Amino acid sequence: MMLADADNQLSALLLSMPLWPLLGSVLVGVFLATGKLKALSDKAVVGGVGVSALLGVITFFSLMPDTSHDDGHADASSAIRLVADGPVEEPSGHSPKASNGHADASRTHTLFHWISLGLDDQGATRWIDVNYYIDGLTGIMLVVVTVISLLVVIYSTGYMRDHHGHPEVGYERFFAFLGLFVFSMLMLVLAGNFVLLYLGWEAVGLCSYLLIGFYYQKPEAAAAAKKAFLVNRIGDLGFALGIFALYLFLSPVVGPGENPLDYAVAFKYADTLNTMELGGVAAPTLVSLLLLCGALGKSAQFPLYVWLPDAMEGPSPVSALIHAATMVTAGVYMVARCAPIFIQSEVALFVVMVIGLIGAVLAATMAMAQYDMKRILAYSTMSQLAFMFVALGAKAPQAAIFHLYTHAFFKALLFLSAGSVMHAMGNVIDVRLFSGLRRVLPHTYRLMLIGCLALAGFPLLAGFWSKDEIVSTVMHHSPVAGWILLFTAFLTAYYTFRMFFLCFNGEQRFPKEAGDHPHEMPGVMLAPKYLLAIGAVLAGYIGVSFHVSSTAFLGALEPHGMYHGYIENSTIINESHHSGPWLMYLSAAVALAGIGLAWARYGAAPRTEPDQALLGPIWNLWNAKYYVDELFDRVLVRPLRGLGRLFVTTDNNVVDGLITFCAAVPRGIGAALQLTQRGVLQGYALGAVVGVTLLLLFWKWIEPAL
Amino acid sequence: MLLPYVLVGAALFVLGLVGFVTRRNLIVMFLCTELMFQGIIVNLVAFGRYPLRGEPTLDGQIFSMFLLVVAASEAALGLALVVLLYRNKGTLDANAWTTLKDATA
Amino acid sequence: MGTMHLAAQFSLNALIFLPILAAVVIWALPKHVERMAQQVALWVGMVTLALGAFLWVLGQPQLVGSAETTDTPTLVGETEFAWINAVIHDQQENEVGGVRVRYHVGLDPISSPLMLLTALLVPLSVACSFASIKTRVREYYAWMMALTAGMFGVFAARDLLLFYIFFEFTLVPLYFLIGIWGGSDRRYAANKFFIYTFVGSVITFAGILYLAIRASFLESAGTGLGVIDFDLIKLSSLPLENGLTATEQSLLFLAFFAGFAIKVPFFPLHTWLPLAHTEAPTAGSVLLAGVLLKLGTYGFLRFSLPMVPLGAVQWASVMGALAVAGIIYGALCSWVQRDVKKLVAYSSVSHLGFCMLGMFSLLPFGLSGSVLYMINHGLSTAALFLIVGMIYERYHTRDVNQIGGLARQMPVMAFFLVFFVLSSVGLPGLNGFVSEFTVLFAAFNSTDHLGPSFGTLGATGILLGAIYLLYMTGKVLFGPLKEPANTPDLSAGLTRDLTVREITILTPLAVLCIVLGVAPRLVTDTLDPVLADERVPYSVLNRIRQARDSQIHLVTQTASPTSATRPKSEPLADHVAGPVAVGEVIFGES
Amino acid sequence: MSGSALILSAAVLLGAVGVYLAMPGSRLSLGRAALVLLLGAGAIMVGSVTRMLEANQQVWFALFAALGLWGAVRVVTHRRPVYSALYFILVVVAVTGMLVMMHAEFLAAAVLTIYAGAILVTYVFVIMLAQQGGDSAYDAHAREPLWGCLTGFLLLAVIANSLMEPATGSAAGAIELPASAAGTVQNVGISLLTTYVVGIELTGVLLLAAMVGAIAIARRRAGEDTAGEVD
Repeated sequence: MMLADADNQLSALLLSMPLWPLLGSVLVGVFLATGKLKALSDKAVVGGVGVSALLGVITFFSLMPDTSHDDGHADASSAIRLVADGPVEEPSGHSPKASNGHADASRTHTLFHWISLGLDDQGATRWIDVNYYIDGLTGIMLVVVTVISLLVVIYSTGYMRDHHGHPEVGYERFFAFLGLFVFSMLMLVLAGNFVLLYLGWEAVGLCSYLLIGFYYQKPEAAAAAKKAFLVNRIGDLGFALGIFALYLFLSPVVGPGENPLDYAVAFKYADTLNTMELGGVAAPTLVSLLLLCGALGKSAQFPLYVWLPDAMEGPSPVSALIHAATMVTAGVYMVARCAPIFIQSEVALFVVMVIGLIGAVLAATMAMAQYDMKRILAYSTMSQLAFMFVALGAKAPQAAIFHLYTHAFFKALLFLSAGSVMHAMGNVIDVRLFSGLRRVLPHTYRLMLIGCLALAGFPLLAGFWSKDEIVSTVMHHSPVAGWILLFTAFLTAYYTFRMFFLCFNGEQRFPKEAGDHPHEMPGVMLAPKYLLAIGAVLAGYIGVSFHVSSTAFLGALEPHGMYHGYIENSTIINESHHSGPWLMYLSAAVALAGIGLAWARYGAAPRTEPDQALLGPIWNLWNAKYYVDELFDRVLVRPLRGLGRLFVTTDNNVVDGLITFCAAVPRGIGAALQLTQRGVLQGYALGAVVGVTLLLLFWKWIEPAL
Repeated sequence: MLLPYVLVGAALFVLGLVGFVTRRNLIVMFLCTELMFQGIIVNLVAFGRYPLRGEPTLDGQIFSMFLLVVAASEAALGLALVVLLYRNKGTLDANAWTTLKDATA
Repeated sequence: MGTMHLAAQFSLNALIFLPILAAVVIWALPKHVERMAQQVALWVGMVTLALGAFLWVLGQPQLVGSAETTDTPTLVGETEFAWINAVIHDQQENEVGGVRVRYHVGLDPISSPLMLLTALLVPLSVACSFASIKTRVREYYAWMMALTAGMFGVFAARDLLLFYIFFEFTLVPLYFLIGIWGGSDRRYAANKFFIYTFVGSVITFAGILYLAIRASFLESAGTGLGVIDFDLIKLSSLPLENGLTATEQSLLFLAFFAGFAIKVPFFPLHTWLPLAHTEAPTAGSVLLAGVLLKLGTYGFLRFSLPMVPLGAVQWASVMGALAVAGIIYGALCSWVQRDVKKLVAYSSVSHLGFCMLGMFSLLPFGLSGSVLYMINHGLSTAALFLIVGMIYERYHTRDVNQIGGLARQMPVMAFFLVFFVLSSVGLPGLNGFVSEFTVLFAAFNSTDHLGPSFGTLGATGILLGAIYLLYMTGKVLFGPLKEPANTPDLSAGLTRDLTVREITILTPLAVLCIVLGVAPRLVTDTLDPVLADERVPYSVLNRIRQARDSQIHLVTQTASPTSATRPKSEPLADHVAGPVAVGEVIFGES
Repeated sequence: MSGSALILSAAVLLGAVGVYLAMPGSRLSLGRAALVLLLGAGAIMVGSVTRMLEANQQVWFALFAALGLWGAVRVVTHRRPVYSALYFILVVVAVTGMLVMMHAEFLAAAVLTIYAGAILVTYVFVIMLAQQGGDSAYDAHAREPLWGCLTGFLLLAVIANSLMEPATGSAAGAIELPASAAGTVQNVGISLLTTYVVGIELTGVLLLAAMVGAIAIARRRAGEDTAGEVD
């Protein structure tokens, strides 16, 4: 309520939020093109991202639910109405239905009409607009995106330099891409319709492509970038089809001037989907599953996760920002955003949950058998995202978003710390090649510990609260899934600390690339990490409220706080129930057990792999990532390319051959007629006589009277 | 009145044609074209004398005059060519000249 | 409006005749001032660009104010006089027979953006030839100018025969451009290009004649052959009931198809294109991809759809299937090419498939998306060809296995290549996305003709497009540096990275890509009303609607009443009852 | 098909067979049969049309027609070119006769003079020049006589049938010849020098060109003397 008297200018400023990082990028482009002021590149982008971070936080607070009322819903939406000057084209005469009050048209802020879809059946022009949809969910996402972006960008100004403090080759380019990414991510989050969401969706994919391939001279980096983009495109294909299908179903239903691709409209009419079907598949299921495809690609879920480990070829800040904290969570965000549609289809929700479960276990097991520090973190990201998907499938999107939010902080922290390790070790990241870094990198050690604890779900840290909410709701929804998640949480704690111990414990040794004196990082890189660490510790309390009445230690903290007020003011439909406080103790115990087991087996950073000895071929299978990459190659890439070759052969022979054959027919006739041309004059004369005779006969035939 | 003359003209023309097509001697072939001219002259004059519509005119005869000129020119040039051809190959056989035939066939 | 109209008329006719004049002048230049040919051509190109921009601005009602008072939309720069006027009059001075061909030009919102695109690409393609054309310089630019005139003429023509004349005329200069200044296999390519496209358009010509003659019969109401007239509007407003029969329309559609589909090129009639592109000089490729292929799609939109709407409706599904096949086929063929230029050429096959898919959705936004696609493909593919040409000038090879890692050597080029690849791939925010999205969207939603299966299969093109273009980008730009021996060849005044001239060529295209990506309404705002104008009986969508109605009429008359098609646009008064009805309506039949 | 057309067709068929048989080198060398057939064909044809003419013209027409056709057949079928040329004179004379019957007196004179006096003489000279060796093989054997006769006489049959249509038949009546249309020297001269004066001029040019051309072609170039005899 702090911005209750905000005027229109401020709202326009808020709407300009995504443009500032873009402006920064454009400025960098101008600097590069003119060759002047290159030194200002990083400052331009930091400034741009900083402004949007400020605006993001302001927006977040302006959306703060009024907790003094039980029914915060109406008040929050009125707060938003004060922030913006309202939608440009408010459809009149259509009040939202009571059952679907979640989609409030007044949350839509139209900037301009973008693409015309012609006239609808009622004669009104149907537009795909550039519009924002701002509700509680947007607010949460905004704060995650802008704050972490700002911290990572600041960190990068130190990270993207060599040991002497000189900028790396492509330093300016890096910041231009980062600015572009923040712009795209903000567009994704703010988008008020599916097409604009798709724009942000693709644009973040592009930035991911550009940044993974930042070191384009490395063939692995170029290949990883391509792979990331293409695997994402597979998902996007489904996503696009989901949008098409949604339009197909809702187009005849909506009122004049309403575009079914606007969130507000789509969610308003979402329940009408129940009555439709296409090719035997119920409409909500079809739409949901197609949209889910996009989420699977972007959020690296089974089976489209293969790009994420490879994406670690990019610079570490990129891994932290894009491939841990923000972009990869877009899928979760999208499914949560589309909850009004997903909730219509039990089948789709079940699929979401199953995919989440598969992904969680798969990723956790693979993470247990890796040595590349960043890849371990990547698999853990995938596993945590899978947790969120399970929550989504269990009709608890609020838990998924909560985990998304806390996860962003501690995973960014972990990646940045891994970047510090990598920096110090001369770009070596294999945990077998170094150990005992505890004394060499004391700050990093501390920060990493906080991050790992949060990830492992150590009680009272951020990850604990959100993970507990997921497990608790899922356990209520489906006990089997709940127990699987608990087991995965155990594995998470185990592999996280396996990595941690291998890295920081044991005897002190470095690879030769690290030089003689590996050293800690400058302040510009440490400060953002400490801020993230604060987040990793405290971020969870946004979703917790204290009840003094209870005497039990953990029972005093009820998983319902300010965060949930935000969620209630959004399109999210929450139909979940908690399982009770006993689970909170259980999950704390599981986390501790995982950490303890890791300590027992890896606490001394052994040079040989005890798990490999124990598990043998299974471990090797995990190490080889279940051979999924090879499977993709064999099943998808090679057949398609073979088909391409076949087509080219066909093209040159059959298709073109057919044409050449057609061309050869007259040529053949000519050759045959050539035989009659014997060069004897009288032969030609005879031909002429025959011709005249035939003409006369023809003439007599068509005009017998003459 | 028209029919008999026209019919005879046509018969002369066709006989010339048959001769042109069947005879192999270049000179006789030329002679046959002259025969066709004769048929045409008869026809032209007959159509002028017995028109299908309107009054008889002199036009047929005038055209025949021009035809004479053409025939004379043709005879002069044609025979000159025959002589030239004969000089080249020493024969008047029309079958000896088949250069119109496509070389590739 | 008076002086404005005069100025517009002057500009439009200047667009057609100035290049012809320039061609003659350039051809007649003395040998020792050969280099002036470049300058003259460039200046003429700039003038046409200015004129084209002027004409385009005049066509924007929000910029110059709408002057429409009548039911007939005004054409920008409309000029009309009888060119061949062999008309027979009777005693009462009534026209009773003969032939009339008009010189009738004018721009409407369908043609004016294409005109502007042409006007933009001409100076760019002239400028891109400076370094590569060293022999027979005067002839080269003379042919370029002749080609320019032909292209402008095609888009401006409002008379079917005049259109056909320009349509055919464009073949000749390009034939020589490929045949003289092309690559090693240029003769074969030029011949194939010429004969292939010519054969098709001869069939189209037969269709045109039949249509015109039939129209004159219809007009004289059974009293015999009237004046054979090729007027666009007249032929586009023939009655559908008691007019051309469905069979006639179907056959006429095929006749038009022969010429236009080969030009597009429509799978499986595309095989001349990769060859012609590979052999053509850069400027030829640019204009071929940028403008000449659009003659085919433009022909479909301008002639096939409104003139034989029943034929279009009957064949729409087949067209859609071919388009989808072309999308996938072209993309997969593109992927395995080693020659970058051939890769881009096959990508055109795929892209034009999208264009046709949108068109034969026969939905408003499908059609406007299709027009947008023409423009966007013109921009991005032309730019890709330009860049490939620039690489070729330096390295004398286009084999992706011989060059690699050029991003380090040529960062500016790398920027542009990635940019245009992204535009081509359909990255949202750039131009390609808007058209690709609307086109697929339309195909998916065109339940009358195409439907979700077409949309789905077509959408795989999104994926495949990314695959082959990123494959190419990765090979050429990324990885370790790989250059053939003795390269780069900088003898022609080139620098290692792009020269200022080359950057100047590419920049306007890049800017337009962004502008059209953000503001496609620059085109569609004027385009949509023209495509679907209710007041204009001959607008494309009105014709299609009429055709559909008459088809329904036929069905209900002849077949059992159960198969009668549902009412398309029944207003749904009640949202509660609505969904059930709509569900049945959409899916009840199939 | 009317009766007269049927008769004419029969005549044409007979003529065709006759000419075929009479061709030099014909495989069925039935000289007499050919003669009989040709006479029959000619008789039927001439006889069937002569009746249409006025009585005073019938005899003359029959005579000239028979002469002309007989001459023409011999021109086509004779093995020796010189005789062909001489028979051609017979044709010219017969044609001249018919022209006179149609009141084209001046033309008749011109034809006789030019053809018999000028052109034929040239022919005979050339024959003498080129064919001193008497009979030659190519004169003795016609080229594809069957096809030639078949197509040629098919054409004649078509023409004849067309001529028997009523439209032509309606002009069968006698037409009075106005004085201005008589082929007198005066009438022809006036017409040539007024209406057709441009044509006359062009004719002059044509003749000149033909003369130049003939000289240019026939001139024996130096060094070419033996070239022809080699082959």
